[in-house]
Amino acid sequence: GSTKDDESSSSASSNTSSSSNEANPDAEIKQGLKTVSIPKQLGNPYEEFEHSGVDEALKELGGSNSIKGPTDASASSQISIINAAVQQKPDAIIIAGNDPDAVAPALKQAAQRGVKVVGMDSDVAADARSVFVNQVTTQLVGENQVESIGKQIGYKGDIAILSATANATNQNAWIKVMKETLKKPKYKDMKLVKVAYGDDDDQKSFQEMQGLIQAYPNLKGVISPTTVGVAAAARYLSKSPQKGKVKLTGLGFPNQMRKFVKDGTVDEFQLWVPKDVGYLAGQAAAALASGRITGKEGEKFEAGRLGEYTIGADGEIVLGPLTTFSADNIDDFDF
Amino acid sequence: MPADTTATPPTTGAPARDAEPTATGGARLRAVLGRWEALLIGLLVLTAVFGQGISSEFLTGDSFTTGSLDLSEVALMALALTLVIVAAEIDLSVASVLALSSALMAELWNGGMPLELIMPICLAAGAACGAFNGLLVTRFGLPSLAVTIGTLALFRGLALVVIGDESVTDFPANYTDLAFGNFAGTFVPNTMVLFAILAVAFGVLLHATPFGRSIYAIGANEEAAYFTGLRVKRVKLILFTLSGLVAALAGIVITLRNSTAAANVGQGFELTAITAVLLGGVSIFGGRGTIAGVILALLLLGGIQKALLLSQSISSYWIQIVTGALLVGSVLGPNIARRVSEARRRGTSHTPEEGSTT
Amino acid sequence: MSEPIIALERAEKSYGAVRALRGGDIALRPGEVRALVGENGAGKSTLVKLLGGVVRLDTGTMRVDGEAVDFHSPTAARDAGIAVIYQEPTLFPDLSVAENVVMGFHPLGALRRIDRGAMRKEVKGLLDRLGVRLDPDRPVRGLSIADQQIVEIAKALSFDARVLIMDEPTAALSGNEVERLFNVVRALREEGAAVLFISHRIEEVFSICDTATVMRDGAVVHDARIADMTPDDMVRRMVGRELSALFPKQDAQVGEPVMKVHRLTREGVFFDVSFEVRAGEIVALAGLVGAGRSEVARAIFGIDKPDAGHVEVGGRTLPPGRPLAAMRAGIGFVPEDRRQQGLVMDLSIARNATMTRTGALARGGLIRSGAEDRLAKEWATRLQLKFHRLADPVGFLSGGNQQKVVLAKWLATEPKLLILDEPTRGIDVGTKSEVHRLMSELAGEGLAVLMISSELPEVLGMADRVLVMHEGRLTAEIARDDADEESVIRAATGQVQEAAA
Amino acid sequence: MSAQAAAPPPAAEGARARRLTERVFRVRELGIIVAFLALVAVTGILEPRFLEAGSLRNLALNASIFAILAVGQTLVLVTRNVDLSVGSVLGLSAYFAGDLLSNHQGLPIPVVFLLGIALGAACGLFNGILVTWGQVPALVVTLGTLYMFRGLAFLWTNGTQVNAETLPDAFLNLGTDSVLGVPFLVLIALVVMLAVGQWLRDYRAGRELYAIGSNPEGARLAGVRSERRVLTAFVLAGALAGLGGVLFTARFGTVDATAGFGYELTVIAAAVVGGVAIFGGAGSVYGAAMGALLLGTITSSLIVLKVAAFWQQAAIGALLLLAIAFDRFVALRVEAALRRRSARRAG
Ligand SMILES: Nc1ncnc2c1ncn2[C@@H]1O[C@H](COP(=O)(O)OP(=O)(O)OP(=O)(O)O)[C@@H](O)[C@H]1O
Ligand SMILES: Nc1ncnc2c1ncn2[C@@H]1O[C@H](COP(=O)(O)OP(=O)(O)OP(=O)(O)O)[C@@H](O)[C@H]1O
Ligand SMILES: [Mg+2]
Ligand SMILES: [Mg+2]
Repeated sequence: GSTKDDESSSSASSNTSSSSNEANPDAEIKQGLKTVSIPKQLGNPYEEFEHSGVDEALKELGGSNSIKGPTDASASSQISIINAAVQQKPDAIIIAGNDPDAVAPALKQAAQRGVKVVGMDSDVAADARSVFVNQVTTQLVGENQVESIGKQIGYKGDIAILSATANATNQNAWIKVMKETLKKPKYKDMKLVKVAYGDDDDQKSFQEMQGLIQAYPNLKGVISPTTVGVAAAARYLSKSPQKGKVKLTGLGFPNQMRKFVKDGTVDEFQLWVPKDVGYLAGQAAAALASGRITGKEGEKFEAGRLGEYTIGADGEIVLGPLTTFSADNIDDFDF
Repeated sequence: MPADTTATPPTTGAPARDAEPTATGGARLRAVLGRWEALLIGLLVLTAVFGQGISSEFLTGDSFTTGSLDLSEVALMALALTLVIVAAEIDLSVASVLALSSALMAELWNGGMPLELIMPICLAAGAACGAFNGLLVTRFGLPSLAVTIGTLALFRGLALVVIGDESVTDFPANYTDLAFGNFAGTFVPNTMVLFAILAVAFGVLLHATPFGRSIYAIGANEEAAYFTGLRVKRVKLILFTLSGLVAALAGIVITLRNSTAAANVGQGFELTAITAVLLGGVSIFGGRGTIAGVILALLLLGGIQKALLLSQSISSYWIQIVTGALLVGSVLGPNIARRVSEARRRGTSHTPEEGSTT
Repeated sequence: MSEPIIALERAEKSYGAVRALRGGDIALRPGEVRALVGENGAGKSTLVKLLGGVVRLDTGTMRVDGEAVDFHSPTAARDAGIAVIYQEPTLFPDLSVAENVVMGFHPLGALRRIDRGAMRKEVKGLLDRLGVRLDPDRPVRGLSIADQQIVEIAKALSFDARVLIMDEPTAALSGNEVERLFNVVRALREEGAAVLFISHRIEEVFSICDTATVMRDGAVVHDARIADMTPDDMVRRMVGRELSALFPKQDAQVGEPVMKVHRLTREGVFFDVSFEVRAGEIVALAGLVGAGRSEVARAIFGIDKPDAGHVEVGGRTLPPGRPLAAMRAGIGFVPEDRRQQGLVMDLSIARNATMTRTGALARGGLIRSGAEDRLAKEWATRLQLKFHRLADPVGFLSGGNQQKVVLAKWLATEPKLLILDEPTRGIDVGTKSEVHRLMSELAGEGLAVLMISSELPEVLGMADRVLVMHEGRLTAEIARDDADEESVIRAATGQVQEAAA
Repeated sequence: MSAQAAAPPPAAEGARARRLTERVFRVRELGIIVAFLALVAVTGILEPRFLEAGSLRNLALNASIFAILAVGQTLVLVTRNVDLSVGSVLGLSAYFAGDLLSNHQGLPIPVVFLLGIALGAACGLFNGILVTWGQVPALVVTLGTLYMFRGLAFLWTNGTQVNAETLPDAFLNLGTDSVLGVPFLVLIALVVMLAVGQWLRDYRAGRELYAIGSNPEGARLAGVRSERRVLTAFVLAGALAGLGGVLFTARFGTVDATAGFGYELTVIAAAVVGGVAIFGGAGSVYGAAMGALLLGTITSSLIVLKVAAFWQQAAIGALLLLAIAFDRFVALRVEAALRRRSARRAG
């Protein structure tokens, strides 16, 4: 109701402040750009991969990036980080939000002080950032994952989802798509019996997987769209009689899953290349800061080794489709 | 003063000259703690210097705004917690009450209830949680440490039950801006104004009312307090209820400040709040400590946090290490001082009793 | 005369401001049972704690077999063959009787494991020797005080000590248990051990001891063979002056009953206690320690809930278990244990003295510390309190002055009835007489006083009426004129069964 | 010390009280076992697969690390102290073990265990010294080190993670394999529990821990070297947390700085549910271990019973409250009974 109106109006103001001058595609990339990239939580390796990509991009462009993150994956501690970062007057902030709305006010303040804001991996409120680098569209993740498990179980039987925390933005969006996808005639014989939450905690995910197997005797497949969850699930399966009988797919690291692919617990799983997400975000941040782009739909920019990208609706930049890892290709990856 | 000299008829009410200023261990410790606030101020100055050295941005209104905003909820909860700990009890469940109040707020908001009605309900719920702790402690005589470890899990669990996997975000902007914004164009956040008001209220309550007097008496020697006709149980019940009430208030604040509600909000705040209270010179054994000390401790924590966040080189991991070290040091310091003075004049006992919990 | 096993010379010990011991000279010789007597607070227990290595000498020397030693831990004393029964219970409520006895010295079996069989046997033996049939495997929690005392004794006998020190071991024991303990003591004497025996019961001292050391105000004032002493001059030496001089009770005219106690009962503690106290009257509640006097007082004041009976003040019945109600009805209660129940040691003198009046001091709900100090100052002057600063922790004060603060705290409430439990325990003689003067003065002003005291002279000196309790029951009510040591002791030891008035 | 009237006929009184207290004790130990069996039974009836060997094995497996930590916690609680830093210590040693194994391939596994345990013991020593020599309340010390050790873990890992990939299989198998159907982890937990249990029950040092917790001053008068004993308790608790850390790595393969985050409260909860008095002097490691098993089982069975995930935490909190309330209730009953008894005697 009234809230939404307020926000859009205020966003209009912040947008104009950021996109006041027209984009100039051939503007030089400024030298010595300073950026701060803010992961959801320090010490989370996936995040580390991503943000090392940001570092790479800025080094390449003769700038520098510093990673500042909270020690717990909470919105409030991320806000402190943002505030502190802004005080250091960087050219741009690259953030993977813990909560789309909680961090928005702080980010808007940053924008008002001329700091460009790039969202990546998990989005923040659209009016609180100029562009959002999405590893892959929510739509694609949902569809690819359902297809992947469907393929493995012959599009027939009960399936379950082992997610992260109950209020993880990404996972919930993906699960929504999965549920819609399952409505398609192609998947009519597949039944989603349960969504379990492993809280991205190894032990908890392990227990949840074990619980699923026991609670649903004719479970055929499990989707775990979180790196922690899928690894824990695979570890449980690998030692359980259901090994090979219950199929498992999800989003996981080749390094964590290789073992289970080789021992036949897992046929295939999927993911994007995290480092590239960060790299692309870094490139986008530099382009923004140098005025090459302003975040309007249709603007194009050169993203180093990844080639040219075009900004889509709501300033979204999509890295690409999911990569599927299986026994055939897994050894080509190391992350 | 030596007992035997009192045999000579004493000059009525005349202060005796030979009163020895270091009597019981408690007294000596007290003497040290008397200077505690001064010590904290010293530390604050050090932090300021160190912080400015780290970044010219440190001593700015900006830093205060954002820095204090970050601590808003912890600061609020620390106030009520101070009273609880002075009364020689403890409440580990505050952060869970905060989460429950936040979850309740979101759920009722979704149910279409007006915020003006929701907030009192949340506060009432918080008070009820506190009273629940209080009743278990006073009527059933259970140790508050154990009780509140239990309710820490229980209340957060209930928060999960209430809000589940939803996360509500469409709170009215006029309220969220209030929680996020500054006071009348100053660099002082509104939440800090709220804190200041409560700080004064609790300060008066603890330091200038009969109720406050009984809190100290109960904390320092419950039995003597009981023998003096103080309503030991009732006072404790009230304190736990207050603690719950303030925690619920903090829950409302954080919900509006983040304009979002989720069951996992404020996890671990209880430890930060307790740290602030103990660092403020409040004895974990009760009977000692001031609101002023706790406020200084909060400033200190906030300052250090801000300084480390602003630094380019120092990793923010150090925040935890420094916090922990400060906490231990704040008690260790006085003890070592006491030991030294004890070593000089032979103490009454050489093997110290073990530091016991709570 | 044989070489002392252990001896103290010019021992001094202070607890902060309190000089508990300022001239401790004592020697314990093999085959000797020595009495250590003195008023409450004379320094007996302090001396015991020195010998036990619990506290350390400030100055003076301690010798074992002539060698100067310094016990820096209880273990050191124990290794020197010194066994101590302390006045305060030192048992572990959660552990079994057997474990309490052998703690730290468990008999060990293979692999240095505790040999439970041997432990049980050993303890059983000890308990049999004491003639009690306590189950060694039962936890100490829930044992009666008497049984706990037995366990303490067994603990002390658990290793063959050359010196046995007993600080008021008989305080809670009944006649036959005392007799058995004495037999054990005699046996030890035959074996050539030295025994130090502390008791407030003169008759016990005379029945078991060979020699006696008398203490007063922290110093040893007399040391002689029992044979050369009479109970009277022992008491005189303890008190240091003629009794009459000590107790300046002036007669006040007795008024209306202020408080009536009706058939008050707390199961297992006291039974069917009824009496009344009148305005201007000092009623003493006498009896042996553990007779249940303090418990009656606690119940009257509402600290404990009685199981039956009730208390009337000014015609209105008090709600049970509500100290506040008792206070409002005009009762003041100076409890037995000053440190634990009477005062909050870490709080200032002013705070303690005004603790009962905070409500009245508040203006518009707020207390100005000025008002507090004024009230405290007023009472400090009235009671001639000796202090340094009103802001000092009350723990700085000497025992006697601490007691005055407790009195001030209650007198400030202008009570109709004042209950004094052991009002002069741990107080030096000078202050003691002050307290007594104060009591009779207040009685003169029409205050009703109920005084509990374990000191016969005090009882006889101060009371208009003496109520005597024995094992939780009122056994006698004796008017001032008929009250003498003999009549009171007889009632207190249950040798008479007069029905209580 | 003034209280009871005269001495009772001890024999009778003693015997009766003994029977009573024995019954109480049995109730206490039974209580938790019954609760556990009931839970398993109910769940089993509603979902038979819950009772399959594999499933039960996993129950034990899930509980074993917590059981080890709970045993350590018991040592400290019994002395009237507490150790809030176990979770952080576990985190440190878990990463330490993982780091060692991935960077020094071929390092013999026992050595890794020893080093992990040593690291934990060092942390425990630090806690213990602050508590005994520093005379800082254990709650304060370990709250502080809870932060410090965790901070160190973050500094050290600096965002990196140890993956199962880089760990030798021999090591990982410890976390999952079984002998005669009993997982290694469970065996280790059992060994630890029995060893510590025996030590607490049959050795002087162990008994003195109870004495200290039951009456610190009394312990001093009885010549117990309290400082040394309490120090030992903390060191052992730390060492067990260290062991727990190594096992954590073996079990989960992936370790980062957040390993064991928030374990401390669960561990204390387990001990208290298991009947360890939070103010010292009473409780057994067997009870504590059972407590850990019960808490773990609740989580699992709630999942199996398809109870909304959101109820789990609330259920655990409620159970904890029930447990302490039950203990208190029993204690009061005993007290009252004893008083009535002496009443009948004297009256
Ligand atoms: N721990 C202590 N701190 C301060 N003062 C103390 C302490 N213990 C005893 N005192 C004081 O030292 C003096 C002697 O005490 P002590 O216990 O030796 O007397 P006592 O002769 O044993 O008395 P009683 O017959 O009541 O046992 C008293 O004034 C007492 O108040
Ligand atoms: N703080 C205390 N210290 C000592 N004894 C106490 C204390 N609190 C209660 N008691 C004792 O326990 C008994 C039973 O407790 P109970 O809850 O009935 O007291 P209460 O009268 O309800 O207390 P209050 O009036 O303060 O609520 C009380 O009657 C009293 O004797
Ligand atoms: Mg004594
Ligand atoms: Mg008494």
